Amino acid sequence: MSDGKQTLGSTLRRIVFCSTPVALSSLLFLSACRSDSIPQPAASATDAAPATGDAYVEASIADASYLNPLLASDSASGNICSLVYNGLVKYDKDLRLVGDLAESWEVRSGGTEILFHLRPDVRWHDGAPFTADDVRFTYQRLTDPAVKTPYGVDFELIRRVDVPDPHTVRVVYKEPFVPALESWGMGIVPKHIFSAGDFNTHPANRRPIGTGPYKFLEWKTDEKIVLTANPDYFEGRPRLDRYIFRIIPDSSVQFLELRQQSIDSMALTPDQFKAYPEFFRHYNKYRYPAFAYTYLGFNLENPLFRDRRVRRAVALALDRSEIIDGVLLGVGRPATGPFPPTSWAFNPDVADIPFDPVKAKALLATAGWTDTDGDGWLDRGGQKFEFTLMTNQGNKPRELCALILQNHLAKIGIRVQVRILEWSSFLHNYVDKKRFDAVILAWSLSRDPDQYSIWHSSQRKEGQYNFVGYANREVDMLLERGRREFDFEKRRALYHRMHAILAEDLPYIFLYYPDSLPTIHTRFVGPEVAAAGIGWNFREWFVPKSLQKYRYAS
Amino acid sequence: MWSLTLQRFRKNKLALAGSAILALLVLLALLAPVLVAMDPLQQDVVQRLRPPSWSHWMGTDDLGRDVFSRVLFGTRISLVVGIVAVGLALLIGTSAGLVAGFYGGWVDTLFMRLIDVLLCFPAIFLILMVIAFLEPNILNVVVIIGLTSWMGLARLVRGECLSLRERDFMSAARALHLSTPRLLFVHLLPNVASPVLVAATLGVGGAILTESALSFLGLGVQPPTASWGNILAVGKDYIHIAWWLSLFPGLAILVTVLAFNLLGEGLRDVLDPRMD
Amino acid sequence: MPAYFAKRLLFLVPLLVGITLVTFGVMQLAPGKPTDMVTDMNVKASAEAKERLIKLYGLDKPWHVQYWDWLKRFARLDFGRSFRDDRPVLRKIGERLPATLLLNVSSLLLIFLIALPIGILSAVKQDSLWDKSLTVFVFIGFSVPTIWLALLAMITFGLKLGWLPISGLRSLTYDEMSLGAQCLDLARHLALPVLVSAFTGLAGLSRYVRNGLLEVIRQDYIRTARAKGLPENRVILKHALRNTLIPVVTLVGLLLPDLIGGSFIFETIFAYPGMGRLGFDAIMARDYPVIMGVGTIAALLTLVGNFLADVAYAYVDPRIRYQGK
Amino acid sequence: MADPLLKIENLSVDYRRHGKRVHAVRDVSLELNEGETLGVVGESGCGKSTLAMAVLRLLPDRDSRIPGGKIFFRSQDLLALDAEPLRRIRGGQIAVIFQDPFSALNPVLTVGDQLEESMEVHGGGRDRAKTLSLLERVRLPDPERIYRAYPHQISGGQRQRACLALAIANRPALLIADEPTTALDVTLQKEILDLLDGLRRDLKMAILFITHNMGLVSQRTDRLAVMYAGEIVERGKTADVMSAPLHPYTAALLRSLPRLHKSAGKLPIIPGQPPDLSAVPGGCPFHPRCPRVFDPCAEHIPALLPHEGRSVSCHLYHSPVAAGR
Repeated sequence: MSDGKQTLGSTLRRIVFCSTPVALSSLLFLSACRSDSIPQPAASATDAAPATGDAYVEASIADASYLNPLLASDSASGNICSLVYNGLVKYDKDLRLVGDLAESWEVRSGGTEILFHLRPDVRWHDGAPFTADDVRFTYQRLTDPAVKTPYGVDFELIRRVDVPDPHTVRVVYKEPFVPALESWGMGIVPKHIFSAGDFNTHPANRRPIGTGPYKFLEWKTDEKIVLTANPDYFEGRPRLDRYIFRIIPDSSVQFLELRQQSIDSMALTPDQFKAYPEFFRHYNKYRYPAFAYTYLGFNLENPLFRDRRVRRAVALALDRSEIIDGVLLGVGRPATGPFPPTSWAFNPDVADIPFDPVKAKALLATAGWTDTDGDGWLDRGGQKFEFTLMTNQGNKPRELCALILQNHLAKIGIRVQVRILEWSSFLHNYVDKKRFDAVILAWSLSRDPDQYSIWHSSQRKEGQYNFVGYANREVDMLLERGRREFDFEKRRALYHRMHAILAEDLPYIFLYYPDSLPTIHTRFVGPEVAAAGIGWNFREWFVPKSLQKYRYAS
Repeated sequence: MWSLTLQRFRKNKLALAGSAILALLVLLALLAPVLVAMDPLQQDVVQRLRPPSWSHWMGTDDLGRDVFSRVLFGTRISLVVGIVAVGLALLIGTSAGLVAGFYGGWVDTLFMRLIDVLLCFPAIFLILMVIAFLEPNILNVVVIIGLTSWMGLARLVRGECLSLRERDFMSAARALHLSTPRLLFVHLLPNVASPVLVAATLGVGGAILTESALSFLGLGVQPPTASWGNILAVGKDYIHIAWWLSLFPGLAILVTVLAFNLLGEGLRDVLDPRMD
Repeated sequence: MPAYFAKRLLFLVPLLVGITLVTFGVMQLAPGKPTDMVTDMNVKASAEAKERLIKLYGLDKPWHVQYWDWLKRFARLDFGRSFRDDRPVLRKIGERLPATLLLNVSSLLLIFLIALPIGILSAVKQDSLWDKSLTVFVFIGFSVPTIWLALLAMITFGLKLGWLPISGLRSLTYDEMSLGAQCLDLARHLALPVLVSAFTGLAGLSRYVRNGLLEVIRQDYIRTARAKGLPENRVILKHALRNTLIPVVTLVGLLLPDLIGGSFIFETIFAYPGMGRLGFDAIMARDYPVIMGVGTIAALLTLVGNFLADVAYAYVDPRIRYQGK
Repeated sequence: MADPLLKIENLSVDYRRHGKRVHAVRDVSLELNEGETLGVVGESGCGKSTLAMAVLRLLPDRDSRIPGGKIFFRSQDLLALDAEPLRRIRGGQIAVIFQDPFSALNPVLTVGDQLEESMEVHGGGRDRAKTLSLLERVRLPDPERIYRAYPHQISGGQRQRACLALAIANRPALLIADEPTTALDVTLQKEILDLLDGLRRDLKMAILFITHNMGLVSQRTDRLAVMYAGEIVERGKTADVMSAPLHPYTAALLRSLPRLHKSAGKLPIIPGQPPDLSAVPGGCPFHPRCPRVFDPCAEHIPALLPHEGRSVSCHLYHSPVAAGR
C-alpha cells in the first residue's frame, strides 16, 4: 500500500498486506525511513574507485505477476516496476517529493490544478521519445473500467488531464486533494506500446518497456527476473550491469543461499538479523523502521470495548517490551499512534503507554470488572471478562503476538481465546461482518499521512477499512481538512492533533513499529541508510573492479 | 489360527519393534500430562531458543516453550489424527466395499464409479483446497483425511468380498437363509479383516504424515496447540540457529510413521494366507 | 478388446465433467474472492475498484453460469487466463511442466535403479539381515518428513561440504555456459532434490518388487526353471523378475499424474520452478482458472494414466495380449 | 554290474509348516539302475513328491531341511554338491517333468525360448532347428507355431508335451516324472505315457515315476516302491508287487484300482485319511487304517526288511522284536 504498491508477500505465507519483513527492494527509490542509531556496518570496499560492471542478486519470496505498475499489486512486481518505470514524481532520500519524469510542477487554482513540466530528454527503452501523451494515456488506463487496476481511486477525483504541449501535463481536480501529488509517483507506461492490444493481457506486461534505470532482459518463471543497466538513463547509467531478482520462496533457504554467497541481498527476519556474526562475514546488515505498524484493534460496537477505560486497561496490561522482544527480538519499537516515527506526521509529544498491570486492574475495577468469585478471572454481573482475539494464519509475528497478548491479559484476569484464521475467511466472515471482538493486524502506510479511509466515520460500512467502527467528530474534521490543506505546517499540526486523539481514545492499541532488516554483500559500495531507507541511491552503487563477481560482455 | 498368527508375529522382529515403539508412544501420549512438569503452552520469552539442557531436554522454542513437552503433547495430536482419520476411512471404506461386493450388480457399479471419480483427484490438491477454503482446524483435518482415503480400502474389501462370495461357506450361509446384515458382518467381515488391518495400519502412518505436512503449511492443527508439523514449521525458520527445534519433531514423525509402517508390513507377512 | 477400450475412453467424458464440477463446487465454498488479494486491506483500493475487478473477472455471475462458461471454453481446450497475471492458464502450466518432468522423471529413474536391486535382494535373501536392514532403510525414506530431510541435505551437502548448489534449477550464469557446462550445472542442481525425492519414494517400488518376487518365486515355473539347470541369478532376473515387473509396467501409467504434479513443499524448499508451486499458490490466491486448470489436467492425466496402465498391461502380459486371438 | 545310476540312502526330509516340524520323508533308501524305470506309489501327502524334489534339491530352502541321508548320482553325492555342478546336473543328466503343465511353464516367455534356454545353459547353444526337431520328437503338431507360442496359447496336452521336450532336451540319463499325467484327462494320459515310454527306449533313460495311481505303473515300470507316511513300506519287482502285494497298504491300493472291464462296480476305498506327517501315529504308521492290524502294530515300528525277494515293513512278516529300531 505504501507508495501505491501493496506489499503482497508470498501467497504461501499470506503476509499479504504490510508488516513483516518488507523486502529491501520495495524500499528502493520510493521508500521512506530515517537512518537509525544502530551501528552502521564497516564497508570493506569503500575506498575503491567507482566502476561499472557486476550484478546485484536479490532474493525474493515470490515471483512477480505483471511488470506493469498499473496492474501490479504485489511487492515483487512493484520492485521490478520501480526499476524499469518512472513516475512523474518520487521521494528523495529525505522523503521530500521531487521530480522524476517531471522536471518541476506548479499547484494552481487553490489546489485543483497541477501543472507538470516534463523532462524533454527522456526516451523509452525502445528509443521512442517520452511525451505528455504517455502521461495522459496512463491516466486514461487508470480510470478505464476495463483495466484491472486497483489504483483507480486516487485518480477518480481528476476532472480531466490536458496536454497543452508534448512536455507539459495539466491535471484538473474536482476538489483540492493533497495526496494527489504523491499519486503521480505511479509509473508512467508507454502509449505507443500499449495502444495496440488489450491492456490487461498485453505482452509488454511480461516484457516491459519503461524509462527507468534498468531495462528488462528476461524473466524465467518462478526462477529469476533479470534487468540490465540502461546506458541512456536520463540521470546517468547505473553502475551495476545487472539486477537479478532471484525467486526463492522460503526464507530459511534464502538464508542458506546467503551463507553460501549465492545471493547478494535479502530481507532478514529478526532472528536471522540476530544470528551469529560469523554468518555475516561477507555481508553488511542494515536496520531502519519500516513504514508500518502492528495493532490490536477492538470491535467498538462490542459492549465490552465501548468503555474507553477498558481499552486503556488492556493497553496498560501489555508489556510491550516483551512483545517486541518476543516477536521481533527487540528489532522494533513501541508504537504510539498511526504514524511511524520517520513520518513528519508523527507527534513526538505523544507518550508511550507504560506497562502497569496494577493500574490496569484498578481501572478495570472502576469499570466494574473485579474477580468476585475468586476463580482468577474478572467478572461483572455474573459475566466473565473473556473475548476472542483473531488474526490471520500464516503470519508468524502476528500469531506470536496473539499468544503473548493472551499470556499478558491472563495475568490481570482477562481470558483470551486466540483464533487464527485463513486470510479470506478471516476478512470476509469476521472482519467485514464485524463478527470479532478484537483482531491483530497491521497497516503498511503510504508516505502521505492521509488516513481518511481508516479512521473517518463514513468508512464503517461492510468491506471498508474503518471496520473497528471508530467515530470521532474531531478526527473526522481533521481528516477532511488534512486532504485539502496544502500548507505543510498547518497540515502537520492537523495530523499531530489526530495522533494525540487516537492515542487517547485507543480505538486500536498501537503495538509496535517493525524494522526493515536488509542485508547486502560487502563488495557493494554505496548503500546508505537514509529516511527513505536504503535503496534510494541504488543507481550509484558499484563494485570495485577487483571485487566484481559476475562479468558481462557489454 | 490366532495363536499361530501370534507365534509368527513374535518371530517377525521388525513388526515386533514397530509395535513396541507404538506401545511406548501410546503410553507417552496418555501419560504426557504426568510426565512433563512444564505446560507445553507456557511461554517464557527470556528463555527463548535455548539449546537442550537438563531443565529443557529438547531445548525451547521461539516463545521459550519447552520443546520436550510440546513434542510429547504432539504425540497425542498425531496419534489421534492418524487413528481417527483412518478409523473414519475404515468405516466408510469397509461399508462401501462390503455393500458393493456383496450386492454386486448396479450397486457395485455405482460405488466403483464413484470411487473412480474420487481417485482421480490428486488427493493432496483436494485436501489443500478444502482446508484452505474452510477453516483450518484439527477436526477439519481429520475429516478431510478420512474422506479422501477410504477408496482404496473400499476396493480392497470389495475384491475380497467378491472372491469370498463364491466360496462354499457363503453359499452354505445363504442356504441357511441368514439375513443380509448377518451375512455381511458375521461371515464376510472377519474374512476381510486381515488385509484391511494391514492397509489400515499403513494408512495411519500416511495420515500422520499428511497431518504434519498440513500443519507445517499452517493449514492443520492451529497454534498454540502443539503438533509435530507446527513445531517443525517453526524449526525450519530457525534451522540455522536452533537445530533442536527441527530435529526432535522431525525424529518424532520419522519414528512414529516408521513404526506404523513396520507394523503394517509385518502384519502383511504374518497374516498373508499364502504363507501356509 | 478394442471395444472395451473404446468404452473406457467414452466413460472418461462424464467422469471428467464430474471431477470439474466437484472442483468448481469446492471453490464456491471458499469465503472471499480472488480479487481480495489485490483489494483487501489496500487503502488505495476503493469499494468501486473492488466491484469493477469482480465484474471484470466475471465473478458477479451465479456460479452455475460461471461453470457453464468455463465448460464451454474447456470444450475448446481453453482454460482461460490466470487471475494473477492474466496469462493463459495452459501457458503457465506449460512453462512449469518441463522442470517438473525433469525432476520427476530423473527421480523416478533413480528410484527404479535403486529400488529394483533392493527389492530383489530383499526377496532373495528373505528375512536375512540384508532384508531387514533394507526394509528399515526404505521405510525410513518413506517416513521421514520431506522438508526436514531436504533442509538437512541442503545444509550438509550445500553449506557444510559445499559440494552442491542449495536450491534452484540452474546457476545465474547458466546462459553464458557451454552446452556441456549447462548439463553439468543442471545435474548439480538436480542432485539434491532428486536424491531426496528418490529416497523418500523408494519404499513403494522396492516393497512391491520384494513382495511380488516372493510370490512369483513360489510358482511352479520357477521350479521348472531351476530344474532345467538355469543359474540362480538367471532364474531370478529373467524368469521371476519378468513376471514380477509386468504389474510394474502399469505403475508407470499410474505414476503419470505424479510425474506431472509436483510436490508443493518440495518445490518451495528447493526454489524449484514447478507445477506444485503453481497449484498451491493458485489455491492460496484463489486463482480459479489456474486451480481449475491444474485440477482438471491432473484428473485428466490420472484417467489417461489408468487407461494407459490397462493398455500397457495388456500389451506386456502375453496372457492378455493374445487373448481371443 | 556297476554302481546304480541313482542311489538314495537313508534320506529324511523335514518341513516347517505352521511353526511345526513335518517329517515328510523318513529314512528312505532306493536304488535305480541305468535305463530302469522305478515307480514310487502312494496316496497324496505320503512324501513321494518331496522325495523326488529332494533328488534335485528343488525343495524350498526356507522351509525344508534334509537332516540325514545321501543321494548318489553316478556315485556323486548330490546333497554335498556346490551350486554350479548341481546346476549342470539339473536339466542335463537329470531332468524333471511336473504334474501341472498349466503352471510349469513361464507364462511370459515363449515355448521356444524356454526350450532353447535349457539347451543354452547346458552348452548346446541356441539352435532353432534343433528346438523344432525336439518339438517334433514329442509329436507336437505345427512345431513352428508352438515354438512361437506362449504357454497359454496351447492346450494342456500340448503343454505337457512341451514340458517333456524340455525334459529330454539335453538327453538326460534320469528323468523324474512327478505325476506327469494327473492333471490331464484319460485319453491324453495314455498318449503322454506312451510317448514317455517311447522316449525312454530311444534315449535309454532311467525314469523315476512318481504317481498315486498304481494302474499307471503296472505296465510301465520295472520296479515299484510303495510309500506311506514318508516311509517305504514295500519295494520289489513290479510284477511281483502287483500280483501278490505283501503290505496291507499295497493291497489296499491295488483293491482301490479300477480294473479293466470291471469299472462299473463300487471301488473299495481305503478307510480313513493318510496321517498328518507332523503327528505320525506311534508304532506302524498304517495301523489305524490297517484291516489286518494286530497287537504289535500300535507298539512297534516295523522295519523295511527283505521278504521273498522284495522288501516290506510289516509285522505280519517280521517279528517286532527283530524290527526294533
